Amino acid sequence: QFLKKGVLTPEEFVAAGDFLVFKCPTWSWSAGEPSKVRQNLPPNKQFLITKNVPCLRRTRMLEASIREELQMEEGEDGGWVAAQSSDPSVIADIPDISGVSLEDVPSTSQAAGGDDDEIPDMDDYSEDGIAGDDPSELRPSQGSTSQIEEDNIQKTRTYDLSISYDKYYQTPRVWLYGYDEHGKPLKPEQTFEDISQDHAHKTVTIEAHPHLSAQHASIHPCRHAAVMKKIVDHLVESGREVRPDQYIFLFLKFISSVIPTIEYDYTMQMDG
Amino acid sequence: QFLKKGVLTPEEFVAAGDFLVFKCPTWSWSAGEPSKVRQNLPPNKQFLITKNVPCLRRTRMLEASIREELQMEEGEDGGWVAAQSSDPSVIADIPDISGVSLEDVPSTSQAAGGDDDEIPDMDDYSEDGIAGDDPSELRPSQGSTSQIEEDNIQKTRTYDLSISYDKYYQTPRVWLYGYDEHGKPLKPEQTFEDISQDHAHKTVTIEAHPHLSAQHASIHPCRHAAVMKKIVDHLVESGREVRPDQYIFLFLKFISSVIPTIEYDYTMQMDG
Amino acid sequence: MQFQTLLGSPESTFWSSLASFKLNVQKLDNTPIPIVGYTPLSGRASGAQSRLCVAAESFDQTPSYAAGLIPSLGTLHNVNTIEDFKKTDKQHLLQALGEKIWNDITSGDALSDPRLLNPFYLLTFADLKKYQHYFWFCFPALVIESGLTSSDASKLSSIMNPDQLEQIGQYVSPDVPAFVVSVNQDDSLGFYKLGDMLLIPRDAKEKYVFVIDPCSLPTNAGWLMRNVLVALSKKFGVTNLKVVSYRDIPYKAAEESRSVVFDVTLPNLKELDVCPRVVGWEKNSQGKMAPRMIDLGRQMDPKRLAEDAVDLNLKLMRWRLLPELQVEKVAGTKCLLLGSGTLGCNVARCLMGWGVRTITFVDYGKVSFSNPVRQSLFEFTDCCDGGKSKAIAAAEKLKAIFPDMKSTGHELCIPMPGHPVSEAESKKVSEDVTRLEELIATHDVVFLLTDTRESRWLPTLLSTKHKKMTINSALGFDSYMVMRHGRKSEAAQQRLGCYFCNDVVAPSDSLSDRTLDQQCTVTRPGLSMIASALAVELMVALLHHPLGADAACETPGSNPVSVLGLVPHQLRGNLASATMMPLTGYAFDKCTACSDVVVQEYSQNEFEFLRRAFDSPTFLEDLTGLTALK
Amino acid sequence: MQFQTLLGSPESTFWSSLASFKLNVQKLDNTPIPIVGYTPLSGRASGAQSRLCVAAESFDQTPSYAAGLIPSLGTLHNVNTIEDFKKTDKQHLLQALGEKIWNDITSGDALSDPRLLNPFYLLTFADLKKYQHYFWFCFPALVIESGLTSSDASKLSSIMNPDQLEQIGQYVSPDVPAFVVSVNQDDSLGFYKLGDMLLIPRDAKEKYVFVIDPCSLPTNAGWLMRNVLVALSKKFGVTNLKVVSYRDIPYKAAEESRSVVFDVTLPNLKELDVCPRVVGWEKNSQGKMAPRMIDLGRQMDPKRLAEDAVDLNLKLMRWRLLPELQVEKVAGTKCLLLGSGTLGCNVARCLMGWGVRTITFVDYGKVSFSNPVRQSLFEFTDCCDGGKSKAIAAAEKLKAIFPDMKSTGHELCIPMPGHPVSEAESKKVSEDVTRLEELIATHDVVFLLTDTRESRWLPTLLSTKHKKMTINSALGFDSYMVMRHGRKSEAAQQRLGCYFCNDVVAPSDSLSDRTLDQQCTVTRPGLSMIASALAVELMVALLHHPLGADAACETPGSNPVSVLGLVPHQLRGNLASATMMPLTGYAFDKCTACSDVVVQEYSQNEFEFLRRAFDSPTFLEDLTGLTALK
Ligand SMILES: [Zn+2]
Ligand SMILES: [Zn+2]
Repeated sequence: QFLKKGVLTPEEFVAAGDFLVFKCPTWSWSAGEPSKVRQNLPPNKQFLITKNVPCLRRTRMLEASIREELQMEEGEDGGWVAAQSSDPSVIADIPDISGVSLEDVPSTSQAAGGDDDEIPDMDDYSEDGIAGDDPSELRPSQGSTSQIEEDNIQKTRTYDLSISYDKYYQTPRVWLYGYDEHGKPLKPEQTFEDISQDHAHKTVTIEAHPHLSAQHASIHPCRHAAVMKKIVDHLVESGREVRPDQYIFLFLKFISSVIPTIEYDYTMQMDG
Repeated sequence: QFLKKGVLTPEEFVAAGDFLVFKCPTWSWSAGEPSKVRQNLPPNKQFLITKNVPCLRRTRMLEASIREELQMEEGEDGGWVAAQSSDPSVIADIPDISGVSLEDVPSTSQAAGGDDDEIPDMDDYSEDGIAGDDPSELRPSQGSTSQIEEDNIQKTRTYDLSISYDKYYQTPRVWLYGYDEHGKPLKPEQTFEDISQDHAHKTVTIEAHPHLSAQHASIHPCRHAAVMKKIVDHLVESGREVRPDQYIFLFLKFISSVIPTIEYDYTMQMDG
Repeated sequence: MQFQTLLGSPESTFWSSLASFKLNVQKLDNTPIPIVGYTPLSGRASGAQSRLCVAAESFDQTPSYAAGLIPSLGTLHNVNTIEDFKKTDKQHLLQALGEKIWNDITSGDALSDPRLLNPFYLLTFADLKKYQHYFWFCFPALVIESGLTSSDASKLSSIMNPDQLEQIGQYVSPDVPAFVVSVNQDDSLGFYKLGDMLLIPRDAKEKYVFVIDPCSLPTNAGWLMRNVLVALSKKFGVTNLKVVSYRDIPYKAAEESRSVVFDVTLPNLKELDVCPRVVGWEKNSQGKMAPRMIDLGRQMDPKRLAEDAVDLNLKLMRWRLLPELQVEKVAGTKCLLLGSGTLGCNVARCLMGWGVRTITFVDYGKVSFSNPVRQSLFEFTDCCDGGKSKAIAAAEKLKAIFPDMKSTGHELCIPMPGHPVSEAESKKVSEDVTRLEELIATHDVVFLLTDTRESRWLPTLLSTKHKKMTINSALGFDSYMVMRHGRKSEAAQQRLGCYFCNDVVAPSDSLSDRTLDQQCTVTRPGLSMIASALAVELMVALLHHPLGADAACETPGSNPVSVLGLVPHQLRGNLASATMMPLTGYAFDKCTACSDVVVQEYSQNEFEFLRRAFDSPTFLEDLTGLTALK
Repeated sequence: MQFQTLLGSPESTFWSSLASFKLNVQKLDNTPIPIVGYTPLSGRASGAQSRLCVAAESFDQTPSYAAGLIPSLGTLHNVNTIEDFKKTDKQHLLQALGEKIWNDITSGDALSDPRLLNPFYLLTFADLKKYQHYFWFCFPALVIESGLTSSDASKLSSIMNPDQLEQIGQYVSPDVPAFVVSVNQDDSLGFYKLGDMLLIPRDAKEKYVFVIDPCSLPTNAGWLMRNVLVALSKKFGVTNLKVVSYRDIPYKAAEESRSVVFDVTLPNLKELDVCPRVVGWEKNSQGKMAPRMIDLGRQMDPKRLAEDAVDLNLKLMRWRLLPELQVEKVAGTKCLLLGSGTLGCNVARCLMGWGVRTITFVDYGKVSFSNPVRQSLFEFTDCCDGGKSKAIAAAEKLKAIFPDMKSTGHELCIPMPGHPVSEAESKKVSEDVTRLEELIATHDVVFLLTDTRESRWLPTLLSTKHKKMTINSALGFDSYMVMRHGRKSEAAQQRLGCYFCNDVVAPSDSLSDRTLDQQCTVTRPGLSMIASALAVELMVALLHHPLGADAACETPGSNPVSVLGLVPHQLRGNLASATMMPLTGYAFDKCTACSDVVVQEYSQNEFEFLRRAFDSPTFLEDLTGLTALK
């Protein structure tokens, strides 16, 4: 299945997850909310998660060079997100995607912008009477050696990344939950800033996490299998052996083209 | 309006109603439920009502002879219930009614038939200890002089008839509520037995009474104006004078073709 | 002499007023209250039972009843429980009512106001939840044990001339139900109260006691006369009286009079010191001494009202427009909807519009926040807390729309070719297949409305096996398709194709035919309404075709057999080009879903066969011979 | 020497777990409870702020955090009201926390279990209705008032060789955040608990105090180190120490080490008998001593979630399929629906599917029992107790489907030609006209969906006057019509007709054109869905046409200008014949509804003009010259 179609059984998913956790202990298995347990996976291995993954820059600050990783995926049908139908009796299909410009990023709507307005003035709650000087305290804006690093601190977001198993598509599915430099959850528009503009809004949606009680951004798995198959074909053609338990590593490598600035851990030697 | 189109203003309705009540005191004005008062009519003259109108026979026992009253109404378009459209831009229309046979009367459905099943056995409540002989009591089944009269007693239903004003059609609208010989309300199917088979189900519906809190059978007013116009034209042609306050008398005469066995009071001399 | 009993007759408006009086005014208090009923004169309804009616107006102390309705003073005792109703001491009550009349006679009050001679008492219990109303009328009458006889009746019009009758008609007032009339020497009339009977001049030709009487029997008088006779005998010791049962509606005195005269002989009660025996509790229609009950559920229960209204609406369509319409057949058709998304919701709504009562949903999803704006059976609250099961929420909603619906939802995942089943899942999937097959077998029409192509494979196979009418509807971005599957039958004609008959690959190739996916496919919102409506209308037209699902394909221009018009095989439409086209396709003998070999294979090997199809993408192609064609 | 503060960082899962803990376990009890947070090592995120995070797992007493996340023992004090939050004595609390640490140091416990040196305290108040979470972290630290200095940092890898780093990586355990390492004569390493520091052989080359440190600054150590230094000075009187800020994720020791070493000088605290001054309440992002608040409404409030989901769904359509789609333009279109029957309900649902937010209903009727099965915005309960106003019930239902809708209902009777207005009604009718005109003027698109022909006359006139896009939909028994009215504009092209342009009689002739009447007309249930969908899709296509309502008529085969396809003038379809046909009709200069003379007459004489039209059936025909044509 894996080699032929780029899909994974639940058992293979667990094996590949175990391999990921073994090789990259920043990833761990999670049980998720008890009410949301899926029967086709072990109760304590419902999904994979890695927390506090730094994301230092926005994707629009990223040069095009990073995309060369994707090279292997560009086949005759124009990239992995393009849909195709070999089936003549299907009436309609997802047409090829025309290029969507950066301007197409949805404007932060009133709803989103209105957030801060509702926050009561926290000055009402400030208590200047507490404690006094602290000679040993380094305040956040101090201590950086350069402007660049300070910028990094200012813009460093962190993401919790998780990987669930999508029974329908028989592939892993990636979920993102981001925080800004103050630890405040990112708004969907902000999250989209960390997604490759080729993919933002086309394959990324905000949905309820299957195992947690919050809305996460998710890379829709509808083309995952096709892409994975191409990646595998590419590797096989170049003479390498590919095992199912490496699936998630390959998968994360591919996902890194969608979220190039989120620095999660997936490094391993392909022959490891 | 009356002579030209067969319709009536609310003011004319009140005048015609006053005339009816004056001439036929078995009719009276009613205020109806306070919550349902219509502003276009005086509060104490919301609708006309006559109670306990006897109905001795079912319409199917009635000879066709009674229909001669309707003679005047049969024009080139096949009777007053037949719809027509002189308007070419209206797409669809109510087609002419094909004859509907008696077999078409809806069967008493399970819902209706089930009624009596739910009634608890009233024997549980009987109290034979009360009172004794009554030498002066005539029981219902006694005392009739003939089988025919006994049949009549058995089959005599009574109806409460009321006439409301339909603002939309600008005509009176007739409502019926019937009781069987035991004073029990009639079921809709039973009521339909007292409606001319030419009209039952075609123009009679069961609806909420506009001024009372019960469902009544109602003769739908959608063709009333057209028929009234024909009646008026007929009278005028034969040289009689017609006044708006006679409207309801003429109307009740026409309604008697729909409910021929319900012996409500509408007699008056047309030149009265 | 015998007197016709009264039939206590509550109007239905009485019960609704009683309900609101109970809920808003009386509440738990159950003190008896005065009410005013009426007795209708029989008018032309000769031979009918006399009645005493209570109505909404009865709660008014001075109701204005129309001419011909004689008011009657009564007491309403509405009790709070059926037990109270039962344990009320009726005999004691009756005695008290009788003694009240007796006292009013002896005091003379009743002769001044004869209404006091004819009170009624009404004991009720209203079960407001079940709309059941228990009631028992009492019309107390003082018994004259013996010696009361009368002559045969003569017509009043044979005794009095039209002028006299006219005078009487003008005198009569509904508030004075009994009075005395003298015929003077000059044939003029004198009118007297009962109590003033002795004031009639000695030289009067005749005197008549008039009682306004609802009785219409030619040989008897009505109940109201009884206590009048007792009163006159007790008060004045009379033993012989001419009494008139006055039956004419006053303003109609000009009509032929229906009133009759009796020559009555009665015992002298003047010396009687104690109240006579009292009777008066009404017997029920079986002649038993028991209360009656009236069930107004159909009139007052909103659920019943809704049922009747919905039924009637459909019957109107038949009666007014299409006498051939088989309303009951459509209503009785059991529909299975595979998928409760935009199509499933709209198909269900359209089926309800046609009166279909049995609708079963199958879906595996939960209602998500983006669903309600497009899926017409869901609301915001269905999405909260993780979302309700779509199939179950949809079924519940149908009942909320129309309580009489027989709708159920099954949370069930339809297994698909190309989606291998692991050992662990095997049992569950096998059970799901069994449930699905049972559902298909027990319904009449199967609608394929899922969001993917391959999820339609198994239902197509199963409904082919069970020879069910199958309607299939699918959406693209701005185009739609509605089709009916051909049915295997003995009919000689060429069988129409199924959804998969045009395919040269098995539906297992899940990557290339994922275009109907719920999340990745977006369609113009209007499409689902159009495709759903056409699907249902096609079903209803087929039901009206003598061959049903076996009907041959009809195309525009041909003469429809069904009264509801053409039954094409497929309709394909496109919003952008404003077109809708019928298409016809015949069954393919290598079809991966409906061909004989597939159905036979399934019938023999059942789940084992399915599992191979789920697991292997080429198994079905090999089986049907598609592979060889490639 | 300065230490980087920690940023207290609750994950969003923390708040949802807190909510369920509060609702299901703690309820009104507000005793502080132990929780376990974690401090993530910075890894590659050099320069980022150090954090202390709390998550759903923090409620578990032995959470299994992944590598790189160092557990931290804390106390959660969730109070019941914002007042409790405010009035909590923070200074007193801080002092107590400090003394606890001090006591743990003097007792030696903290040197056996260095986790005791770095507790945290979290004060919270969760407003569960508003999804607002107030919180204030305290990271208590004992202050060394003066004398604490350090050298510049050196890289640990410049001091230790890879083998040694590897050994350290293997020793490090997240449960022991501080320990001591000796470098022996043979360069082998010795590992000691803090409390065993004195056991290090005298001859060791060097000893290092290791603190697992989330700080990634090259020049500073993190907060955790502070109390470690105080403890060692108090316990052992040390005044000079080599401390390692250990920053490497253990299994990644093979990577380039990020750990740094400081040479620290500190005062001897051995003789200090009282607890030093304590600091630790976190400052907010403005540097003020104040709590923070996080509003998770958008993440947790179902209404906000629904908004986002619905928005996204439409944007997906644009992003995936039609980049030219003007989602915001459609969403911002204000639609007025005249009629809330089957057409009105389905049109509203389809508009919602397109994201339209402002929908206004006008209807005069009440919901009756037969409505819900066909009118998709009503349910059984809407019919009870006499029935809700249709317009208002429909508007309410839209909000129940999607709370963000701006929907209103107006119970308003549209006056009609041929329905004379009496003096008594005149004021009311005039007001109704004014309201209707205001509604039309303040909306962008007017849908004519009433059940009669003549009720469309006044809206046609008014929307012609106000140059509104007007969509008209009407049903027969098995046929439907959808059209857009032509709009008066400067554009040179021939104007398209309105609903009345083909008529040669004014709509006043109420007897012959009553065919669309609600009660007397029955239609096949599917029709309304089809006509409603086509009406809305026509509107959306027109909105995407550069000329909008002025667009010329397009017929199949022509090249559509709108990205959503053709914008025909009329579509007429029939279910029985399975056909749908476009038609085109142009404006008639004697039209009784849209001709210039009618619009002008209305503009000048307003209600007086209307009243004449309502009263007299021929007035409009005379006015437009239709009479002369006859
Ligand atoms: Zn087939
Ligand atoms: Zn026009």
